Amino acid sequence: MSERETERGSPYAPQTAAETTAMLDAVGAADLESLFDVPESVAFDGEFGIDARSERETKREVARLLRRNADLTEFLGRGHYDHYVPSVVDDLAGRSEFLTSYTQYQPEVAQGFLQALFEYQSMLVELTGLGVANCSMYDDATALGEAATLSQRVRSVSGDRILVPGHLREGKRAVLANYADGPGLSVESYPMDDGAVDVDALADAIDSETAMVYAETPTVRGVVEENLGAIGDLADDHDALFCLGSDPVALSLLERPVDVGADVVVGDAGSLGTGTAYGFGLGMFVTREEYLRQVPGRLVGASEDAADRRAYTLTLQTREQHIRKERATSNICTNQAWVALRTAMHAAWLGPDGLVDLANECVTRPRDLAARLDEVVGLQAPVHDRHHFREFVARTDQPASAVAGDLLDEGYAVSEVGEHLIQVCATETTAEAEDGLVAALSEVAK
Amino acid sequence: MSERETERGSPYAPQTAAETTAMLDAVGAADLESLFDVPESVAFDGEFGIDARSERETKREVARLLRRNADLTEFLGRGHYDHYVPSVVDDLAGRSEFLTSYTQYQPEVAQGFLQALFEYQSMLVELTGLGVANCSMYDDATALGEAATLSQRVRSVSGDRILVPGHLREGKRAVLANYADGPGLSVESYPMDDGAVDVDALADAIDSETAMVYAETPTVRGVVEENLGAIGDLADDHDALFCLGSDPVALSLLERPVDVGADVVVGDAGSLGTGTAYGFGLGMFVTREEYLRQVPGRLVGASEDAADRRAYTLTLQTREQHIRKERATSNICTNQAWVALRTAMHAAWLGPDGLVDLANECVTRPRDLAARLDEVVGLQAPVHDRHHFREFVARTDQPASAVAGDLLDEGYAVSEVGEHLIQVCATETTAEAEDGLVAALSEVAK
Amino acid sequence: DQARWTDDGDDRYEPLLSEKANETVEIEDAALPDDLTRDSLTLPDPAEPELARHYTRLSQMNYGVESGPFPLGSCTMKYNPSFTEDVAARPDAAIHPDRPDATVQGTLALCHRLQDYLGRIGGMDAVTLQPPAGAAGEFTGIEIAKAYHEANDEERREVVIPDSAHGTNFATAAMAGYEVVELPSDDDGRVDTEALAAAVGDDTAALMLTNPNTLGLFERDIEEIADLVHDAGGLLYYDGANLNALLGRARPGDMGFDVMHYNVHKTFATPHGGGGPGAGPVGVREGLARFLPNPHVRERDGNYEYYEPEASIGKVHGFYGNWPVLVKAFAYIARLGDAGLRDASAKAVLNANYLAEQIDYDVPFGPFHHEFVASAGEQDAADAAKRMLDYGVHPPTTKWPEIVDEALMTEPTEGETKRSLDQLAAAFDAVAAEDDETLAAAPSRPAARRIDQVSAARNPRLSWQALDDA
Amino acid sequence: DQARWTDDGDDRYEPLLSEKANETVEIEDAALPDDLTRDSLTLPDPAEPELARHYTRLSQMNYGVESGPFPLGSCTMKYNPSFTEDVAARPDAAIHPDRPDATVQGTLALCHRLQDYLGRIGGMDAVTLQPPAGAAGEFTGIEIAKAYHEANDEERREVVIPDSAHGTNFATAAMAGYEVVELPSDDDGRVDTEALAAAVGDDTAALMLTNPNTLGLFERDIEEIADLVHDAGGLLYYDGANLNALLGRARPGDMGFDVMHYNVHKTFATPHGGGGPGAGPVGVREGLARFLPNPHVRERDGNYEYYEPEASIGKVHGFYGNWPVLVKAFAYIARLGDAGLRDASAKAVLNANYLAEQIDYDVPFGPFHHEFVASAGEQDAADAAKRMLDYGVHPPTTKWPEIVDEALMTEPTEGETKRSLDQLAAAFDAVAAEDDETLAAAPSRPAARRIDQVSAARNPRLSWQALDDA
Repeated sequence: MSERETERGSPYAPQTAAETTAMLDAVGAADLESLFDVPESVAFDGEFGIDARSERETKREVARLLRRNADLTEFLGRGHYDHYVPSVVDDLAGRSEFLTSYTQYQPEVAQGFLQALFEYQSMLVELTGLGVANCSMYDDATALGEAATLSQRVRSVSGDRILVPGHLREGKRAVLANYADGPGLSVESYPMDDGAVDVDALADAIDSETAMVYAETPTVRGVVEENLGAIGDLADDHDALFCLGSDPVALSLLERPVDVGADVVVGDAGSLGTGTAYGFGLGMFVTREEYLRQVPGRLVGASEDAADRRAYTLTLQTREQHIRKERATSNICTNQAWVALRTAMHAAWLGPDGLVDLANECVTRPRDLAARLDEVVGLQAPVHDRHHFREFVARTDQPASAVAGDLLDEGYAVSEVGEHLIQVCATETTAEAEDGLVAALSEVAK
Repeated sequence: MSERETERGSPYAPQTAAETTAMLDAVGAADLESLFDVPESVAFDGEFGIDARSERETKREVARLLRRNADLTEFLGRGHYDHYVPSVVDDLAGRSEFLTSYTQYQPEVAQGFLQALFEYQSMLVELTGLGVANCSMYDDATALGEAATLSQRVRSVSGDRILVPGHLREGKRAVLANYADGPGLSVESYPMDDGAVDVDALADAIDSETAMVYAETPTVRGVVEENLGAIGDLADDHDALFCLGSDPVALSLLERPVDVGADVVVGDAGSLGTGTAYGFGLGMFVTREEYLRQVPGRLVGASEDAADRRAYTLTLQTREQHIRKERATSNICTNQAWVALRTAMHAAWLGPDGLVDLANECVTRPRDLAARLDEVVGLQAPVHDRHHFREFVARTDQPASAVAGDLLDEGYAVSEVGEHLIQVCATETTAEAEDGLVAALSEVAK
Repeated sequence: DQARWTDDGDDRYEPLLSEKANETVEIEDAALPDDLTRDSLTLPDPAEPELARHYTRLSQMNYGVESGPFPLGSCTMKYNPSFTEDVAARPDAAIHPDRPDATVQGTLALCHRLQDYLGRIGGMDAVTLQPPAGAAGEFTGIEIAKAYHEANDEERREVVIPDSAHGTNFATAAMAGYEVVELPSDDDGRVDTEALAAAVGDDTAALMLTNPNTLGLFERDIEEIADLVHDAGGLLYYDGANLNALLGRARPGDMGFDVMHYNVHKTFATPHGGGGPGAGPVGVREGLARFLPNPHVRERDGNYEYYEPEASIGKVHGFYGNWPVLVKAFAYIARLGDAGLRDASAKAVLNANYLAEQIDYDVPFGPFHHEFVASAGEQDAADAAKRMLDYGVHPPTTKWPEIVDEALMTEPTEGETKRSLDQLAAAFDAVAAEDDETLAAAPSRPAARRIDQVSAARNPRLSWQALDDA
Repeated sequence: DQARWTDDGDDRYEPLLSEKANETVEIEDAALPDDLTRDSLTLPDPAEPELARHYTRLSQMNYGVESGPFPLGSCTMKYNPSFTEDVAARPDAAIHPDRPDATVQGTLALCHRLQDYLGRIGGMDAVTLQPPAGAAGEFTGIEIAKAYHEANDEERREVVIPDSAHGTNFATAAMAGYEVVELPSDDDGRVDTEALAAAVGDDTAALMLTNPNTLGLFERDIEEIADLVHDAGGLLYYDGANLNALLGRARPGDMGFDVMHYNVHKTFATPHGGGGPGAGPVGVREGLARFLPNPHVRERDGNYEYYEPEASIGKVHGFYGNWPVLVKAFAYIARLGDAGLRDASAKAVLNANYLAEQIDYDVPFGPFHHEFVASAGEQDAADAAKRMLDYGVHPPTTKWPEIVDEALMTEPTEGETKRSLDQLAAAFDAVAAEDDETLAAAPSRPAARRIDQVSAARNPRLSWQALDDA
C-alpha cells in the first residue's frame, strides 16, 4: 500500500522506480522535469495545496461532505424523474469494456457498444414513429437547443422565431436562449390555458417568421397535452418545425409523435436508466428521415464487414465537427453514450408490457394522490382539470413557501411553483411514502 | 415489468407463454404439472405463504429489516477483522465470468479462475514457506478441524490427543470438537502464561499420544507468540504435527511458519479481501509437500495443453469425495473459491510493501491505543506484557459488562472477555474513531 | 471477441502476476523485534491499472452463467439475479459477528425470517443457517442423527447410501465416524426397496437420499423407504441438491425425511463463485430441533436472540455461517414468493424434458425432472464434452452417475429460453455425429486446448514457486 | 477467449434484441382516453437472464482501457479508478436538483471544493461546473467572451483558431455566431506569431488555443501570443484537452489565458463511457467571473448557496451539469493531491517520449509532451491502424492533425507500464514492416472484420426498423 499511497506519485501510474530510470535513459533525459519544454517565465513552481489521501480516506471525505445533504423523501419532478433502475443495469453497464471505452472510431473493436447504441436508436424510433434518432445529446435542454438550430437549417424560408409554451422549465428555456444566441433566433412564449397549450393563442402568435413551435407532453406541470394534432397542423401550415418534448416512459403510452405531426422529438431519455442524479440527463433527439443530413450528434448505422456479416459503425460523420469543423451541424463531441446504453438496458428489462404498465402507473398514481390531497383541508388538487402524468399542481390556502418549508421539516420535499401553488410528483418509487405525505400535508396545509 | 413481476412466475425463467406451449407440445405433455412424477400421497398442495415482491420492494424489505442493526463503530476482532478492501476488488471479482462460474471441471473454459487460484496458492506458499496450499476451505475453524484429521492420517504412530491453547476462540474449539468426533480425537487445552503459550506446561502436557499441537500467532487476544520455535521442537520431539494458526496480514511481517517448524498453517485468509462480513471467512490451509496426497480440499496445478502452453487444472482429485467417496481426505465440495479470488486480488493490490506496512500498522496502532487507554482512569492496558497484533486486552476497574454496555450507548463496541477484562481491536479502519473511543472510555470506565 | 497481443513464441496464455511484477521487500525497522519477524517478503506488486487488466483478462478466459448455457447436472447453474449482490453489499449487512444481540436485531430478524421460509419450503420444523456449504450441511445433519441416537442411548454404526448418491454423502458419513453401506440401484435407477429392507437394521443410523435422485427420477417408493428406515430406528436424511425439481410440488418433510440440507447456491440462485461460497442450511423435524448447532436464533416478543439448543451438536462454522450468501438467498426467495418458486421448478423440469427430447443421444431412464442422464453410447463422454466446448457451450457433467454408460448428466435449469435450448441441442447433436478422432482432438476454440491431466497429477506444480520455467 | 456458438450460416455476430425477443403490446384499458394513447408498442422483451447474456456478449465485443493499451491521441484514455464509481454511487449523491439549497449542503460543499481545486490547478479565479462536456465548455467560454465584449460595448465578429486545433473549436465559434479565422501553423508545428499578429485586430473576440497543442508541442511563445491577443482587445481561450501534459508544471492562468475548460474525463480520469458522459468545467480570471453561468455556488459563513452572477450568460445545461461525473473527478483529485497530479503528468510525458523512441515510424515534430504524432509515411495511416487491431492493441488516432502526413497521433497516458509500452511498440513496428496488401486486408482477429463505411453512409440503416434482413 505504501507504493499505492500518493506521497510517491499517482497510484495509477504503474512504473516502478527502476522502470522510470530505464525509460529516462532510453529517451536520453536526465530526469522527469527535463522532459517538460516549458519556458521558465511561465513555469509553475508553486503547489496546488491539495492533500493526497488514501482510497479509504477519500471515500470518507466524500461521505463527510455528502452527509450534509438532508435525508428527504422527494416528491420532486419537473423534468428529472425517479424511476427504479434495476441492479442488472448497473452491473452490465459497469463492465469496464463498456464504461472505459471511447467513441467508436475503430468499429471493429467496438461492435458491442455500437450495437447497443443502434438498439437504443431503434427503440426511440419505435417510441416516436420518426425515422432517425441520434445516439445521445447532453440533456433535454441542449437537445431542444439543437432542435432550434436545426429548424433554421432545414426550413425552406427564413424566419427567426422559436415559440415555446408559457409553462416551461426556466432552465430549459435559458439553455435554449443560449443556443438561439449564435444563429440570432428569438425565443418567445405562447400562453397556456388551464395548464395546456392555448391553441387559439398559439394560432394568433404563429406567423411566417416562425421557424419552430415547441410543445411538451406531459408539460412541466405534468399535464398531458390534448391538442397535439392541432399544434402540429398549425406548425405545418406555417412551414415551421413542430418540436415535441416528451420522454420514453410517457411515449410508451401517449400518442405517437409521428401521428400528431411532430418533426423533432426531444426530451430526457434518462428517465429510464438513470434515476435521480441531481439533474444528470440524456438528451433524446429524434427526427424525420428527410432531415438526416442535418442531424446533430452521432449516428450509428448498420453495414457489412469483409466477412459479409452485419456490423455497425458510426456513420454520416461528415456532419460532425471533427470533419466539417465550423460547418458542422453541432459542436458536440463527447456525448452521453453510456447513459443511452443504460436507458436501452432499462427499456429492454421492462419490455413493452412493463413500459406500458409503468406509464399507466404514472397516470393513476398522481391521479389518486391528487384526489387524496384534494380532501386535505387547505389544499385543492389538481389545479388543472386535465389528465396528468407523474405530477400535478395543487393550490394551497397557506403560502406555498410556508407549506413547502414546513413539509421539509417533516422530511418531504415538494416544489413550490407559485405563491399558492405546490407541485407534487408521484411515481412507483414514492409508493410507500404517499401515506406519510398526505398525513404531513394534513398537518402543515391547514 | 408486469411480465417481470412474479404473479405470473419467476422473472428469471425467460420462456414466453408461447414457448412454454410449444415446448409442452414437443415433449407431449398436457401441462406443466403433468411433468412431475410425484405420487399423490406425498404431493404438496398447500402454499408456502411467501409473498412475491418486485425487485425494488425486495430491496426495501431487506433495508427495513437491517435498519434494526445499531449504528456502531466496532473495535471488535477476535478472529474476524476489518481491513479496508479496495473497490477494484469488488469490481473485478464481481465480473459474472468469475462470480457465476462453477468448480473448474472443464479447465479449458476455466483458465481464468484456475490461474487466479493458482496465484492464491502461490501467495500462501510465499507467506508460510510451506510447499502446498489448497485453494480454500470454509473458514479458520473448519480448516483447523481438517488439520486435526490430517494429523491422524499422516502420523506414523497412533495417538488421539489434539492439544490447543487455553486462549482460543470458543467457536473455533467447538468446530474442532465436531471434526474430532468422527475419528475419535480428544481435544485438550494447555495453559497460557501472560497471554502466550506456557511452553513448560506444554512440555508437561505433550506425550506420545499427542497427534497435533496447535498454537496461534497472534492469539485470539492479539498476543504475538514468542516461542513458536520451542513449540515446534516440542511437537517434533513427539512426532506430533505442529499446526499454526495465523492469517496473511500477520504472516507478512511475522516469522515464517516453515522457520519455526510448522507442519500445517491454518487461519482466516479472508482478513484480506472480505472486510467485516458477520463472520464470513476463508479457511487457509497450507502444509508440507510430504503430506500432499493427504491434503483436504481442491488443489490447482500447472500443466500443459495440446498447444504446449502452460495451463492450469484441478489436480490430485483422487483425494476428493467425488472420486474417493468414503475414503476421501474430506467431504468438502463447495468451498470458498470466490473469496480466495478476492484475497489474492487484495494481496496483489497491496503488494509486499503494502502488506508489510499494513502489518506494521497492526502492531503500532494497538500499541499506541493501549498506551492511551492505560492513562484513562479505571483502565490498565495492555493486560499482557507482550507484543500485540491488531488487538489487546485491557483491565477495567468497573465490571467489564458495565463498561462495554455503556460504551454501546456511546456508539462503540468492544469485546467483554472477562469479569474485568475488555478487548479492543484497532486497525487502519478505526483510525479516525480512536479519539472518540478514548474519550468515551474516559467517561464510562472511571 | 477482441484480439489480444500474443507472440507465437509465448508458452502461456497470460503471464502470472509473479511474472509481471514480483517485488521483494526486506523487513527492516519493523515495529517488532527482529527475531519475531521474517527477513523479506516476495510477492507481486502490480499497480491498479495492471491489476485490473490482469483480472479482466483472466475473466475473459472463464465461462459463467452469463456466458451461455451451463447445463452441469446436479449443480443447478441457474441465473444469479444481479440485485441480490446489491442487497448483500449493504453497509448495514457488513457488521462484526461479536456484537451483542440487541445491536444486531436486523441481522437476526433476517435470519429468523429465512429460517422460517426454508422451513416452509422444505416442510421442516426448524432450520439452522450455520453450515457454510452443502457438504457441511450433510455433516451437520449426520451429527444431529448421531446425537439423536446417542440421546436414545443407541450405538448405530452405519449410514446407508444408494450407489447413485453424491460423493459427499459417503465422505460425510465417514467423516462422522460411520461405516458406509452402499445400496445398489434397481433396474429403473431408483432405490431397490428389497435391498434396502435387507440393508437396514439395528446398526442403521440413517439413510441419505436425494430425491429426485441424480438421474432426475423421483423415488416413487419414498413412503415405503421412509417406513423401512424408521421401522429400523434410523433417520431419513434428504440431500437437497436436487430440490429445484420439486418446489411447491413435494416437500421432504412431507415425504418422511427427518433431516435435510438446502443448497442455497443451487435452489436459491446464489452464485457458485467458481466453486464457492455456498451455504447449506439444515432443516429438521420437530423432535430434532434440540440438537441443532449452537447458537440458534429465536424470537421473543418481537425481539430476536441467540440461544443454545439444549442438546446442541455444537458448531460447524466458527461464527454463523456464510452470511452474505444467506442474504442473497433470502432476497431471492422474497422476490419470487410462492408463484415464482413454483414456476422456477416447473420451467426447470420442462426445460430438461424439452432438451432431452431434442437431442440424438439416448436417455435411458425416466420420467425425469430437472435433469436427465443421457448416454454418449460408443463415444467417450469426456471427449464428447470437450468437443461441446468448441460449439461454445458448457458441457454437462460427464461419466457420472456410473449407472449410465458414458453418462452426460444434464441440467439446463429454468434460466434457458427455448432458443438457447435449441442451440444447446444442436451442439449435442453435432458432437453426437462426430468421430472419435475429432472428439479426442477437442477442444480447439476455448482459451486453452486440451489440458494434460496426467502430467498435472504426476508432476504436481501447485505454486509458481514450483514452476521450472517461472 | 471463450468459444461462442456461431453457425457459419449466420450473417451477424450477435442478434439484435429485437431479433431475439420482440413483443407487441396492444394498448387497451389504459388509464387515459383512447384518443390520447398510442395503439400498440413493439419492443424487445427479454427476461433478465437473456438480457444479461446479450449485454455480456456485447461487452466482449468491445475494447476498453482495462482490455489493453488505448493510445488514442488527444483523448487521454487513462485508467479510471474503480473506487470513484463507488463514490459516485452513494445514495446521498442520488438526489433531486430542485431541492432548496439548505437541504443540499453536502452537494454544494463538494461542488465548491471542486471549483476551488480546479481553480488552483488551472490558475483560474473562478470555475463553473455546469458544462456537461468539453465542447459545452468551449461554448460556455466563448459565450463568456461574447458577453465580455458586449459589456464593453464592443462588437467583435471573429474567433481565431490555429489549423491544428480540435474540430470542436471551429464548430463552437460558429455555433456562437462568430466567423472563424484559421491560423496556419509554422514549420515547427506551432502558432506562427507573425501570422497571428496579422490576423488579430478590432474584430478579434478571442483566440482559442490548446497548449501543448495537438502535436504535443508546448507553445513556447505563449506570452507573446497572449500579448498580441490582449493588445488587440481579444481574450485568450484555453482548450483543456491536453492539460494532462502540464499538471503542476504550468498553469493556463499563469500563461495569460483568460478562460479555459477542463476535460475531467481526460485529465481527471472519469470514464469515457463509449463517448460520454464527460464534464467540461470552465475557469475564468477574476474580471470574467460575473459572466459565469447561472447559478454558481458560493460559500457564506460555512454554508453554501446558489446565486446568479450579475452578468451571467445564463445556462448551458438544464440543471447543474453532469453531477455524477463531477463527483468522480473530485474523488480522483482528492486521492492524488499535489504529488499525485504532478506525477501523473510526468509519467504521461515520459511514456509518450519512451514510446516514440521505441517505434520505427518517423516522429517529425518535437519535443513533445504527453502525445506525439508519428507519420505512417508511405502507408495509409487508417490501414495501419486496422492492422494494429490484429496485434491486440487499440491504434492511435489517425490522419489527424493534417499537418503530419498519414498521422498516427499517439497518447499512451501514464497508465501504461514499460512492459505494455514495449508491447505496443512491437505492434507499431510489426505493422510498419508490412505491405499495403496486408494492411488493407486487416483486421482479421477482432470481433468484426473491416467494416464498410461507404455502404453505411450511402445506404443509411439507423435502426432495426430500417434493416431489410431484420
